[in-house]
Amino acid sequence: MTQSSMPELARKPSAGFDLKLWGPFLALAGLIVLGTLVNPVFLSPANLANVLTRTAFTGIIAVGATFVITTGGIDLSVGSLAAFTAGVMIVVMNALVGPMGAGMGAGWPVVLVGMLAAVGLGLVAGLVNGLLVTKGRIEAFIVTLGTMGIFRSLVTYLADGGTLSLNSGMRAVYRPVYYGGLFGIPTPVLVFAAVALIGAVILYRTRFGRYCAAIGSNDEVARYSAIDVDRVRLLAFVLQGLCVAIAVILYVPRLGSASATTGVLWELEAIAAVIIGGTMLKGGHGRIWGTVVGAVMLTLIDNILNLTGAISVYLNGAIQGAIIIVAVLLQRGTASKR
Amino acid sequence: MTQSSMPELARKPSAGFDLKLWGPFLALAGLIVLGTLVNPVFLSPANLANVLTRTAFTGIIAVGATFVITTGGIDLSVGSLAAFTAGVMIVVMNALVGPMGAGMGAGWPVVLVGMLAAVGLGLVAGLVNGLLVTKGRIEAFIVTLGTMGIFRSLVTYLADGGTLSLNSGMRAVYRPVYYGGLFGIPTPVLVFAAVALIGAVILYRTRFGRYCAAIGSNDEVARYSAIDVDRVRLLAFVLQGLCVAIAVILYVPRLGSASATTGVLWELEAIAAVIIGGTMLKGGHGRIWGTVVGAVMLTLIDNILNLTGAISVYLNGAIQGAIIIVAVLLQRGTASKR
Amino acid sequence: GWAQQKIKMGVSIPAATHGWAGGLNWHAQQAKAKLEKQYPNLEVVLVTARDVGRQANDLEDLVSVRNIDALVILPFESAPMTDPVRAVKQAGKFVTVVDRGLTDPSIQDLYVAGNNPEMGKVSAQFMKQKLGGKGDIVVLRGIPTVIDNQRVDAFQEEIKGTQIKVLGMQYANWNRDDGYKVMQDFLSRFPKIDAVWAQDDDIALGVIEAVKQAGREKEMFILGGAGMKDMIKRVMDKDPLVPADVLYPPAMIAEAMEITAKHLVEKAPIKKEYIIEATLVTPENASKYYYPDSPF
Amino acid sequence: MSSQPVLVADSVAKSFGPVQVLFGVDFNIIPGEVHALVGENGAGKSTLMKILAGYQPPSAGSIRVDGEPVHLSGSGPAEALGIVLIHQEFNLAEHLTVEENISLGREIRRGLFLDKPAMRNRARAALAELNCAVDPDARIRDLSVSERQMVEIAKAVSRSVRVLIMDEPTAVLTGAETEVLFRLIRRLTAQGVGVVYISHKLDEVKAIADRITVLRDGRRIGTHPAELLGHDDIAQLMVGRPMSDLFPTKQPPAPDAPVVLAVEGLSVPGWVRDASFQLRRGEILGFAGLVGAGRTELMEGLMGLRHRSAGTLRRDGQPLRVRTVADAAKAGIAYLTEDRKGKGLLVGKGLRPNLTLLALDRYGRVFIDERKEATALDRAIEEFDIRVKSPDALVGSLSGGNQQKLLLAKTMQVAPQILIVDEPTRGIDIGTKQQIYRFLHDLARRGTSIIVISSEMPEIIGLSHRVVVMRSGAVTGTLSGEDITEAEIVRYATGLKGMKGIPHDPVLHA
Ligand SMILES: Nc1ncnc2c1ncn2[C@@H]1O[C@H](COP(=O)(O)OP(=O)(O)OP(=O)(O)O)[C@@H](O)[C@H]1O
Ligand SMILES: Nc1ncnc2c1ncn2[C@@H]1O[C@H](COP(=O)(O)OP(=O)(O)OP(=O)(O)O)[C@@H](O)[C@H]1O
Ligand SMILES: [Mg+2]
Ligand SMILES: [Mg+2]
Repeated sequence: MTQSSMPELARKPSAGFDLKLWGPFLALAGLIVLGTLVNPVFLSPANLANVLTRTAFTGIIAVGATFVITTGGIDLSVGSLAAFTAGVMIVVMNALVGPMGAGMGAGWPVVLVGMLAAVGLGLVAGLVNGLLVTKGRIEAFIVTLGTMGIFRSLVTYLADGGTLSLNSGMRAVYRPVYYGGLFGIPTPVLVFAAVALIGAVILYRTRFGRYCAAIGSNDEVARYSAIDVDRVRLLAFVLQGLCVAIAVILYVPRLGSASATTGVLWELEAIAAVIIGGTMLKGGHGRIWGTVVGAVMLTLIDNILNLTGAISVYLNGAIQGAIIIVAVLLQRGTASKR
Repeated sequence: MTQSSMPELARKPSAGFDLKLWGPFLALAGLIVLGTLVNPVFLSPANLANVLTRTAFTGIIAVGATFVITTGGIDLSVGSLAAFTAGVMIVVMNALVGPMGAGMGAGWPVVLVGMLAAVGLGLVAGLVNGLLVTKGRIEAFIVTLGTMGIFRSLVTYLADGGTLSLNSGMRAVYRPVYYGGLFGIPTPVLVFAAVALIGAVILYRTRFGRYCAAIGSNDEVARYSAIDVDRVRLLAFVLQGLCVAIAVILYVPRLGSASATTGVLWELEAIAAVIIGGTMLKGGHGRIWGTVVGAVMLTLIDNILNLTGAISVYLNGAIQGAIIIVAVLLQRGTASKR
Repeated sequence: GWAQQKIKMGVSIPAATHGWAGGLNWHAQQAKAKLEKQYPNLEVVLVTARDVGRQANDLEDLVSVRNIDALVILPFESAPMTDPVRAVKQAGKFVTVVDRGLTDPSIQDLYVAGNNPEMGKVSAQFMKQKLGGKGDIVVLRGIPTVIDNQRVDAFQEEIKGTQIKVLGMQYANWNRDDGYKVMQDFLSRFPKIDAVWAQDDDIALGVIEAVKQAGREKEMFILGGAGMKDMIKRVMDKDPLVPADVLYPPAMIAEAMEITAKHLVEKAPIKKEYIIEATLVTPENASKYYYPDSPF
Repeated sequence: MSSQPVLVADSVAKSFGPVQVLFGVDFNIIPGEVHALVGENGAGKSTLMKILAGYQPPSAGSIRVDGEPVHLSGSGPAEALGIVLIHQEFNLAEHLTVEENISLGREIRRGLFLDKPAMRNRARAALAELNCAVDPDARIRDLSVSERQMVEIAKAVSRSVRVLIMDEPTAVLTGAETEVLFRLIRRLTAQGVGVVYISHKLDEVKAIADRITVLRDGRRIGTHPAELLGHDDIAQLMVGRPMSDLFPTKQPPAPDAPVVLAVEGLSVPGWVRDASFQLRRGEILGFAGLVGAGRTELMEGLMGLRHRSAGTLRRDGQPLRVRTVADAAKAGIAYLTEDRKGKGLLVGKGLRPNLTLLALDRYGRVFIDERKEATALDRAIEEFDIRVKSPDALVGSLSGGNQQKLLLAKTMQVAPQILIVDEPTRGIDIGTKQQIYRFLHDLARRGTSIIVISSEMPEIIGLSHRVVVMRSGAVTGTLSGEDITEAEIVRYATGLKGMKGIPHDPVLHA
């Protein structure tokens, strides 16, 4: 049989405009139009800066969640972990402020130690979650449901049921990390962008990122391809812990406090951002930029509702829910019609 | 989420003692021993009756969730739906109490109408969730995240931000549904047992149950096997709605009210019960009796914590979390060591 | 043995899921320690619940397995907890209800409470006075519950007929972060705000940060509520942003526990009701309400 | 071919729980040779190969590489030694792209980061070697089984390999692709690579093998130079009895037999354009074509499994609406998929639920009659000769051929009047194949109409009363009687005959 007779089979996945790929971005654009219609203030730089800054916390956490979910896992403990980490960070800084002093000179080292403590705790917590999932062979859902309760409890205990507040001298030093910025862009937004960028590079351009998707798609195949499945899974949880720590480092200077209410339901928000962004809940396919858009969308919906007085406050949740569904319906709908 | 797609062994359910199968029951036995050690009163019939009665609400919901999860879906809206259904039920009954009267004679018809309203609403809500998932082609996670907000909002709106309370005359009529019983067994326990039994029969002995498992394990295979995948998925959500309605019918006579805080986090509890019971979050394999045990375990942990005064109240959550992990770790651990 | 003769007092309160409830938990634990030391034959059983259903469960457990003699309860919500508390009463226990009255007051032996409508009213009165009866304000509410409604309704009732206009009202869930976010958006939405009624000190702290960030401290003042130490301190220090606070002290649980314990152990006679007034805290009286050691 | 064996299995045994499937098997591979391994379904071929490639540890016995005993604790170490296995069952991550799968575990990096262009080039080169025009950026789940098989082969040969083990690589490939593969194998052996070749297509074995080892019931029956064994000898060694003719004598239906199914102008966007054919009562209609001709897609479109853009169906002359498989089933049409793992069987479930899944309504209206199911399973095991150690086994633990038999049994549960089988004997041993051919033959004689899609030319030729040939999504010709010859089919399939100037891209208008 002659070779020339082989039909041209090559199908290009990139043929034309991929609505499945661009769906989240279109939905975001739709929301922005809606916001502008509701209240022109929406487009003011101050409001946009507010929105993006707020998104930073859950957004950064959601970047981590993208990895965990891509491997086919789930992490319910991130909100509690954020609260616990914030609590520990404050306790550490308050404890150091005595010996090291809170003056402008000595302040930064204390903040740095606090940050290190946060990062350390985040990594350890991720490691614990990851080890229980991989070595303990327990479903990620159950492990992190358990640690969710544990971390939440620990911060309540640490705060004696109340609120842990950062020493006011320290706050003055630390404040710029949240309220400052570069070229008019708030620091949290910059950090969020950096985390997302690094996340995207890791997910799309490194072996680890590929392995995450491979494991989520079919862990047996991954194992057969000589991938250390447990290690990759573990690392995804550790990365998630690191992201939580980074989010907390930005969060603490905002209000300078942590309590049992800190970070409640952040896990749901982070997971929602990831899924809205087009990552599959069952794993196998992760999309960092989608996650970023998903996180921004969720904040935008809140913001838009706050900018209008037209609706009974009781119905805010309903509008939120409806917008989420419609936004995703539109992007899926258009995508499937191709 | 660590199960592999390629089974290692031809598992004979009858060959010896299957720890994977019996794990949840062993963990339950362990908890009972722990409870007895902590406080011998634990084993008193009154306490056991209390525990089982309490389990009924989330237990019944979890039976429904077993179906949804078995098909590979998830339903986050059950807690809010329970609140909304309770609200509507109360509003309906209160509205009827005028024309129909609340006397002992006229009371029961009103209660019946209320129950019908609850069941109707549950079915419709399940239908909406199901249609959005199947026809809308949106991930169940997002659909039910949206409807979760919507139902919660609607009950808040209905209650005007406060609490909806059942007319006291009606309460007197309705009370026995929760507080009464047969042969000393509380009604909710009987209903729970019946729901679980029917659920088990449906899941294990009917075509629908088979189809649920088939779809969850590979929906393509199901489609190629002439199964109407969308219809089965839809029905699973409707069944879930029905279970929520039944739970609400038992719940309303207990506290006689509904508010924005009713049923908060029940979804998490129900899903946790299902997963602890050995159903796979990815779908394909459901276990009703496991779910029942999981639900009982979760209530038991609360109960045991109430039996001892040894621990700081702040740490309750931590103990809970740790017990959940350890219980599952033990059952999985022993199972994998075979 | 003597352990059997111990008097058991059950205390059921909501878990520390927001600032005020955290204060409540702290005061309850302090009181427990203090009372158990003071009365060696008293055992205080403290349970916390994160929703109504669980609180009802707790009551069952307190009666059936902990075998308490008296119950001090701060109901999660009034209406749903009425029947479960009635069941405790019917089991022959002494019942003290704190803060949130049951729908059937005849159940309780003792009622210790703050006054929610009063709190809204006092807040409104202060607003009227401080604004001179005229101005634009925004309101940040708690979570949708009866208490929240009582406060807000009384507030609105009180400002009726004045020229005070409520520009916007949103739930901030008794939470600092939400207070911050909602206020940020209010600030974007309204170019001129004369005052903020935050209703709760946790929310108020978030509001303060948002106002500061927008650089609009000069434009408005903020009225919180509850009596959190940070806020009392600000009032004491004459912070122009926080001219006053309205008291709604979580310490009421301790008071209720003390009265109940005293009655149980010493058979001391009691009044049937102790209402803690919603006192307006101003720089003049602030030092009286400042507890630097409390976590709240 | 004088050199020392690179890879040696020394009395290897393997048990799964209480079930022993290999009994002290010796096996070795010499550099530059093609060593064929044949045996009945469930003989233990795949298991032995998995042990050689490190996927499973042996229960007893040892593996030696270059004379040194090794303990392969996974496929990683085996690959490091140059031992690569192409799985019988697909071993690709569905959500990943072709390139990602080919590179999986062996990514090329520049510094810390992936060198995607390099990997894409490598993938493209590997595919080009196989004459396979799949886009490296296509996702696996969008590919047909034959394309997946090519990717699987490309994945294996793109590694640095000393021993290449191929477990039924051609089960879903047509003659053309098989030719390409054989050229590749010859090139590799010329470079000194040792190849183990497992196949149930004995012609192929004869054509490519230097030595042949026969396995029966987990025991090695013998190893012989290929030139000493004839086709029939191999078959006899395998099944342990002499083989008669593979195909029963054709008994075509009468020329005026009623047309039970008429397909008119059926199009499946992107795959099939304007296909028409007719099927008579009691007829076996073969469908031939190259990989990618669109035969599978045509049938899936017919069954309501794919979106159709045009086309009408007539059943016994009456217009028929088929929008779902259930509609087709109601009209007495059943389809056996070529993708048994992805679309055919639930590998994580037992035999019983799999067998009855398609026809569950026949096992009770509301409640399932499990006894009836069990009886049906017993019958199916008997009728289709499914070799299973325990009826409670999970389908995933069956050998490939036995899974295929189960799939066939499952499809037959609905007792269809029109049976469409897509690669029906994929992975089935010669003995059973004969049984299946006889089965299909008898079915047709009793009035069932059968469509057979097959990549095995002898199968098409030996079974079909008429043959429809497709190319690039279009029907190019229909052959019957004496015209059914390999040469003629190939002419139509490659476009030398049939349609003038076949456009290369005729069906992509959606
Ligand atoms: N993981 C497993 N668990 C239990 N039994 C298994 C497992 N894998 C294989 N077997 C059994 O081992 C035997 C040999 O299977 P194997 O796959 O090696 O056969 P094969 O020769 O490759 O057959 P085929 O030609 O059908 O592919 C079969 O009876 C099979 O059921
Ligand atoms: N005109 C065309 N242009 C591009 N691709 C085509 C065209 N026609 C067919 N194809 C290819 O046809 C293939 C059809 O799938 P498939 O290989 O299953 O066909 P088939 O006839 O069933 O072959 P087999 O069963 O042997 O694999 C797809 O890979 C598709 O890319
Ligand atoms: Mg095999
Ligand atoms: Mg095909």
